[in-house]
Amino acid sequence: QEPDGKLDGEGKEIVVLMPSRSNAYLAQWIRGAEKAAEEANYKLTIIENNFDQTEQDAQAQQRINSPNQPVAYVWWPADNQAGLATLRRLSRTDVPVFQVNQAVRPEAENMVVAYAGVDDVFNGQVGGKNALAAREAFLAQGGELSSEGGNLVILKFIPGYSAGDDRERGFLEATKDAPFNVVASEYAGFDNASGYKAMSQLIPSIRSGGIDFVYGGSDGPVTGAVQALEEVGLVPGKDVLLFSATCIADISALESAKEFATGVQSAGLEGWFSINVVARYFEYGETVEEGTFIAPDDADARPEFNSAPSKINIIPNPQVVVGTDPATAKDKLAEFKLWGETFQDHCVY
Amino acid sequence: MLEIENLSKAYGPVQALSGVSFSAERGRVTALLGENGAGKSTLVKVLSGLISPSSGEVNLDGSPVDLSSPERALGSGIAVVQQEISVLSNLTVAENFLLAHSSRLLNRRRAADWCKPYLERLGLGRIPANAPVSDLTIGERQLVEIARMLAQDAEVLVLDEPTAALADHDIELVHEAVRRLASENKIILYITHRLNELEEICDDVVVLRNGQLADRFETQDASINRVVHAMIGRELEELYPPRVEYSGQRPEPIVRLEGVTTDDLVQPLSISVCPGEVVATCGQLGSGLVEPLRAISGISETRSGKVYFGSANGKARSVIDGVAYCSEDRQHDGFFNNRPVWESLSAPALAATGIWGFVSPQRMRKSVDGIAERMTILPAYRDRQVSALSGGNAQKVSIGKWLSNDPKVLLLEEPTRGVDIGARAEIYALLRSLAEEGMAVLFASSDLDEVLGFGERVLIFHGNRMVHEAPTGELSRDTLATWITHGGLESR
Amino acid sequence: MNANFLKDANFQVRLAIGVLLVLGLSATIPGFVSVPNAGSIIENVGLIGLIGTGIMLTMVVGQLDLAVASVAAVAAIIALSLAGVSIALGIVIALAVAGVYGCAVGYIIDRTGVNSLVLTVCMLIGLRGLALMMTPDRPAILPFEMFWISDALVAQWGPLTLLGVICLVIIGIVGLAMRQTRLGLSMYAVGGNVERARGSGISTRRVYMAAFAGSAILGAIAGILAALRSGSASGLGFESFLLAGITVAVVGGIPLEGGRGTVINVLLGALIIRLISSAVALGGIPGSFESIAVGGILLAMLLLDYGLGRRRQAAAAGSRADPGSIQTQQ
Amino acid sequence: MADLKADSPASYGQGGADEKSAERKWLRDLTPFIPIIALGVLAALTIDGFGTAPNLIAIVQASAITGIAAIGVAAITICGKFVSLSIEQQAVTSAYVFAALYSAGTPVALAMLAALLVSALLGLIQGYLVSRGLNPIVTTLAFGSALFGAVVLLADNRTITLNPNPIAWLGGGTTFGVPNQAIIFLILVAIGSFLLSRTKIGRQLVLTGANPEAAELVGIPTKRIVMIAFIVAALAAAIVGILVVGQVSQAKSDMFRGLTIDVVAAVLVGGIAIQGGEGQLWRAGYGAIVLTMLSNVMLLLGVDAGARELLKGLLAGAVLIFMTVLRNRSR
Ligand SMILES: Nc1ncnc2c1ncn2[C@@H]1O[C@H](COP(=O)(O)OP(=O)(O)OP(=O)(O)O)[C@@H](O)[C@H]1O
Ligand SMILES: Nc1ncnc2c1ncn2[C@@H]1O[C@H](COP(=O)(O)OP(=O)(O)OP(=O)(O)O)[C@@H](O)[C@H]1O
Ligand SMILES: [Mg+2]
Ligand SMILES: [Mg+2]
Repeated sequence: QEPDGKLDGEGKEIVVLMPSRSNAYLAQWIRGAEKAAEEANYKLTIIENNFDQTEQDAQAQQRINSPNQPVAYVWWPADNQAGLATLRRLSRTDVPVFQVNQAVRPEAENMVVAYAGVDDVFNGQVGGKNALAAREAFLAQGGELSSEGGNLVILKFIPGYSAGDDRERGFLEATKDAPFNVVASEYAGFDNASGYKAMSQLIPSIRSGGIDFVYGGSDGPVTGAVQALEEVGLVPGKDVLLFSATCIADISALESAKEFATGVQSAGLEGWFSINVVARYFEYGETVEEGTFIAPDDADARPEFNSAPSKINIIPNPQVVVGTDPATAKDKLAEFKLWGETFQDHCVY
Repeated sequence: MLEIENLSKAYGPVQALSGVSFSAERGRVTALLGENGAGKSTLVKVLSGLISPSSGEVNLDGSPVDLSSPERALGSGIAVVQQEISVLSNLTVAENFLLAHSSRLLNRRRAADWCKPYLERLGLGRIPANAPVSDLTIGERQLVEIARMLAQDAEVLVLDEPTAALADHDIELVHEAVRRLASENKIILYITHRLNELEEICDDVVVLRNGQLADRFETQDASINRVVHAMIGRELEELYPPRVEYSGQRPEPIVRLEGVTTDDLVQPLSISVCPGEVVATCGQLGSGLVEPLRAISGISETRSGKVYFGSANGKARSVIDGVAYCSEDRQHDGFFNNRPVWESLSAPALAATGIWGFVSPQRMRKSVDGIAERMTILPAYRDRQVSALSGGNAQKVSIGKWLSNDPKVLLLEEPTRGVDIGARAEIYALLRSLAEEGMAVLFASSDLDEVLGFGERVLIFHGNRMVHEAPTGELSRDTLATWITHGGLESR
Repeated sequence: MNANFLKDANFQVRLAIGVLLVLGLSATIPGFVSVPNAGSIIENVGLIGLIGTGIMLTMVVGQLDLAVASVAAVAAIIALSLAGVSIALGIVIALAVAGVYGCAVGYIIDRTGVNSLVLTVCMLIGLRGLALMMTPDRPAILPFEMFWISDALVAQWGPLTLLGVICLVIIGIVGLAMRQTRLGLSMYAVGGNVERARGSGISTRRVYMAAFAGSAILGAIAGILAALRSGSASGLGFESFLLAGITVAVVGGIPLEGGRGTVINVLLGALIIRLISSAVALGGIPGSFESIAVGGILLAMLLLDYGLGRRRQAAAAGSRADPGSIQTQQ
Repeated sequence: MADLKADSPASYGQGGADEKSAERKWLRDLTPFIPIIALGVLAALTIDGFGTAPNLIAIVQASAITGIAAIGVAAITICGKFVSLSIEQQAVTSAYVFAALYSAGTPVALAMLAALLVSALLGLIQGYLVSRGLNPIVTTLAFGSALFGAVVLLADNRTITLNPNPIAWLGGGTTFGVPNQAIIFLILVAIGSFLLSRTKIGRQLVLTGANPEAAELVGIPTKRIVMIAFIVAALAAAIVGILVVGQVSQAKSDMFRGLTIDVVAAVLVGGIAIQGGEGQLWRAGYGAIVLTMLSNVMLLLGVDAGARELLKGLLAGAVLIFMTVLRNRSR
């Protein structure tokens, strides 16, 4: 029927193959996705694996073989690289495949109809912008850089996790004109505990050289780092400025201005957006436009998406700078809005 | 001819064998004697390739034999029955035979016919080859093991206390088999603590003491005294301590069973034991002789009937009711092998005081010195691990531990199984003195001499029921033997 | 070792459970009864069956190998990193490495008497590290032009895939070896009681080395096959193998005391577990339900065996009561 | 005759025996310290900033969580039931219970108590099963799997964030510059060691591990003791859960990834005899410190993550084998 902008999947099934929702981010993603599916009247089936590619392969195999096929597969590989062969098999079925959250690898470009979700290099660049802002603020409040460009500690996620490396890459790109002096780049996991552990063990060896900035892949490790710094008497927001690429669940450091800035990568929003892309694909004659589409970061209301999706669809990851003054931090956060929802709505789950 | 040339073996500090040399003739049964820890089993383990000697070598018919591994030993014609039962209880009888078979591939179909004759030779004809060993009694298991050794048709056959766990009629079967082998001109080493077996089957006697060759002679020149002297290096005035004659009648019974039955006791049993009394239960393995003890100690559920302690009644909780129980398998549950001796000795006292509250290790350590003295356990060994002790001393620990919370009733299964004659005398003396202090001693034994020599009263069991009760004074060895084998005097 | 397993109560119960699951799922889940679905179930039964069989080997000798998952990862990475040169060569080398490693573990356990459980935990940690070292930033990948291999593996002939067939054949061979060779029997003997096995003239060293080499190699094969199927192997991969393998063995009814258990048990266990997972995959049931189900069934099986074990003991006690038991038993 | 008999066992050179075994014992007791001494020396020489007080404190601090859980598990190990593989899930559970109750308005003390009770109950259940003869490894593995599923389900996979965080001081604060976590850790080690060696229950725990059958026969309530050991482990896990919530002011389902393995490694490296029946609880905590120190050193040396894991595994294995060999020798 003619595209009327009103999405209706007539209750057809979309199958999502993704890692386990035992991780809070994924759980929130699913809530968003279910919202979108409901709006567009699709039946969403979620097949979780325990962050294990072998398991996911088996599940995909099983689903491919079952007689009643969905209208679309949504592919969130447990391991982007290791998932290739299975992705290839999915693409061989005549069901369209959409990849989400993990950027499509070059080999796989013609295996997926479209990609929707975050762009970790882009996130990294946001982190980079935060970094530059932080350096200005640092100098503005009369801080002394310990070295040309300032001493920086980078906290990555875990070994072998591509998003972490992408964020580092994006960060370095964004700061290559005015580079920082990276004194340590260490794996610090996804949450406060691991971030704390990594930082508190790094400090003794690098402290003498001076620590000006800490960049974390997300707020999780950064919040841990804040605590580690405080324990050795360094004052976050004054002696050291910390910032991250994306928010996740814990915003205490931001509210107290101990973390200088972050970016709003909203799990729920990503989930909603990803399924919305699928729905629009069917609504607008099963076509995708070439090129990359970065969703606008309108503050007050969710933008109208009434056109066919693009080959690559990126969610917004707006910068949030709370600065270094605890007094004003909360208000700065309160002002923030993205698609009509507050910082809290996006970042706390 | 098997020649053993100055064989030595040290376990760390322990010199288990030092320079032992002797030879065993073909067609003769050579008895290997010695008290616990003399080194017999060590010698056997060397012969079976389980452990490698520190020095020395072994020749068979002039040529040296390779004992570097159990298989090699077997390959060079030495078959062994270890002291500990070593048939696998998770396999079937036939599979146990196959283990010893030389071929890499198994022929399960033929296995049954193959092992049948050997089983029959030991009176196990009724046991199907595919029966799981776990269904066999301990005695049957021992016989199966000997049968398996026969199947290996080796030149040298070594049996380490093969009859320790057997009842008389099984022992007879073993003796027949051994004689047969001798007549087939094999070389046989036969280890035992039952001295009466000497004249029954043995031709030569070799005696070890503290890992050295103490004496060597032919059976016909052997007198009990000579043997004992060779074993323990001194005369043994008497094995069993003298009885005390009782004036007047006994005090109140301390334990009474009334119409008690258990899984393994099919007929209601009513007995009582008085303080100061030494009572034996006698019978063949699995005849239910241990059941009264287990019922009193509460190890076996009583299906019906009641157990009375003094005047009170109810199921025994050993500590509270002053009941001490030593099972027949001391290695398994008699003491704490990898802990210092003193901890085993103090364990019951510790347990008796419940689990809440504080204790001082030093004080516990001190508290057991008295017991250790009484059990003649050397100070040097009280802080060693129990595993460093030899059979006799280990048995002393497993009995002695109970003295720490002076019990009123002492229940012992096979108190001297595998314990050498010297240590036995000590244990008897100790038990006697305990009885004189008013402790009631009830022990289960399938060793007739022990029953008659040490017990004052005997309860005879057969086919899981008590068939007779009498003062030992009124029984001859033969009548007792008839009772336990036939469950009656008129032989059927 | 119970030759005639069909008489075995544990086995009957499990068979019943398996059958009930099949019926229940076919009734409730649309598209469950279909040749392709049967195909992928068989394929995955084979895959975790391989791991289960490896773990079974170590359980039979009375030990437990917890390092299979890490071994699988390392082996898979070796094989695929060498794929550029020659995949066959890669596989051979990977298996050789696994074999040597397994022998070493078996040797150490026999020589020092160290507890296998904890030794293999150390190996689990160490080898996982090694796997990460070998794939510093990106996983080892099968060259794109070799993807035909992974397609061939999962191509369906009726209810069978090449992958499934390979696994089942290997499992079958192991099963035969366990039953028909003296080494196999010796494994059961050692598992029954090491001291007695020694006393019966068995070389425990050979047995332990065989068991651990076996589990390492089977784990490696599973890893390599899985890696070929997905075209790459990452340092973090295959972690689910361990839990899967143990679950399969225990659910299949292999007692942890050792001395018992056959590949039949493993396959049965694998089937039960796979049925559950495939229900999850087809029905889109939240993963948390799966972990509850698997944990629950594992506990249920433990309790079942415990109950049956006590029944057997009672029976044994009874049989002790009447000396004639032996004749009456048959 | 008694004396004659008495010196017959002595006749195999006991004097020498005593010296030898004494010196061996000494060596055995020293064994577990070798790695930490070696490490310390190596690090102090090669790395600046290693020897500094802050770094050493940071190490104790970083090992506190693993260490506390490890001394709990050690109770299980010593009573002869190997280890619990459900520590991770137990910690998560109590973290959630505490966080959920508190944010639902329950007073802090009450929420803590509840978390401890729930954990103790879970421990009791596992302990009951194991004391009845179920295999501890598989039982706890299965239980953990089921427990985790249940918790994730109940928590609706949400992160519970506490602000304000009432026990930040507990999880994060310091006293005289020493992190409270570290202090709690050291206190627990001390208490644990004392209980084990100087209370009836402690001694009986050891004996139960040394030989359950014998223990049962002499009247030690082995089943109850096993259950208590599991409860202790569960409580330790609960403490860990609460402390970490205090530290990071949130409860997440994946907050303890990998804790179980670290704990087991700690118990091993500490040199606790895995077959049970050998005392000394502090070894577990000590093992945790060694491992942290190891990774700390390698981190400061810039060794990459993989190599760190590899070395961790090898070290644990080496200590394990060394201990076993010495133990066999000294017998
Ligand atoms: N594995 C071992 N480690 C240390 N010492 C041992 C070991 N096995 C035996 N011994 C010691 O070696 C000596 C000889 O032991 P062996 O078993 O040969 O004595 P035996 O003559 O067989 O005694 P029994 O009549 O009790 O069987 C004993 O002192 C024993 O304590
Ligand atoms: N004291 C005993 N007297 C007679 N028979 C016994 C005795 N102990 C065990 N048995 C026999 O052994 C059978 C199984 O007992 P047990 O539990 O010891 O088996 P198992 O553990 O497989 O064998 P093992 O203990 O030798 O490994 C019993 O049914 C009984 O027939
Ligand atoms: Mg002996
Ligand atoms: Mg047994």
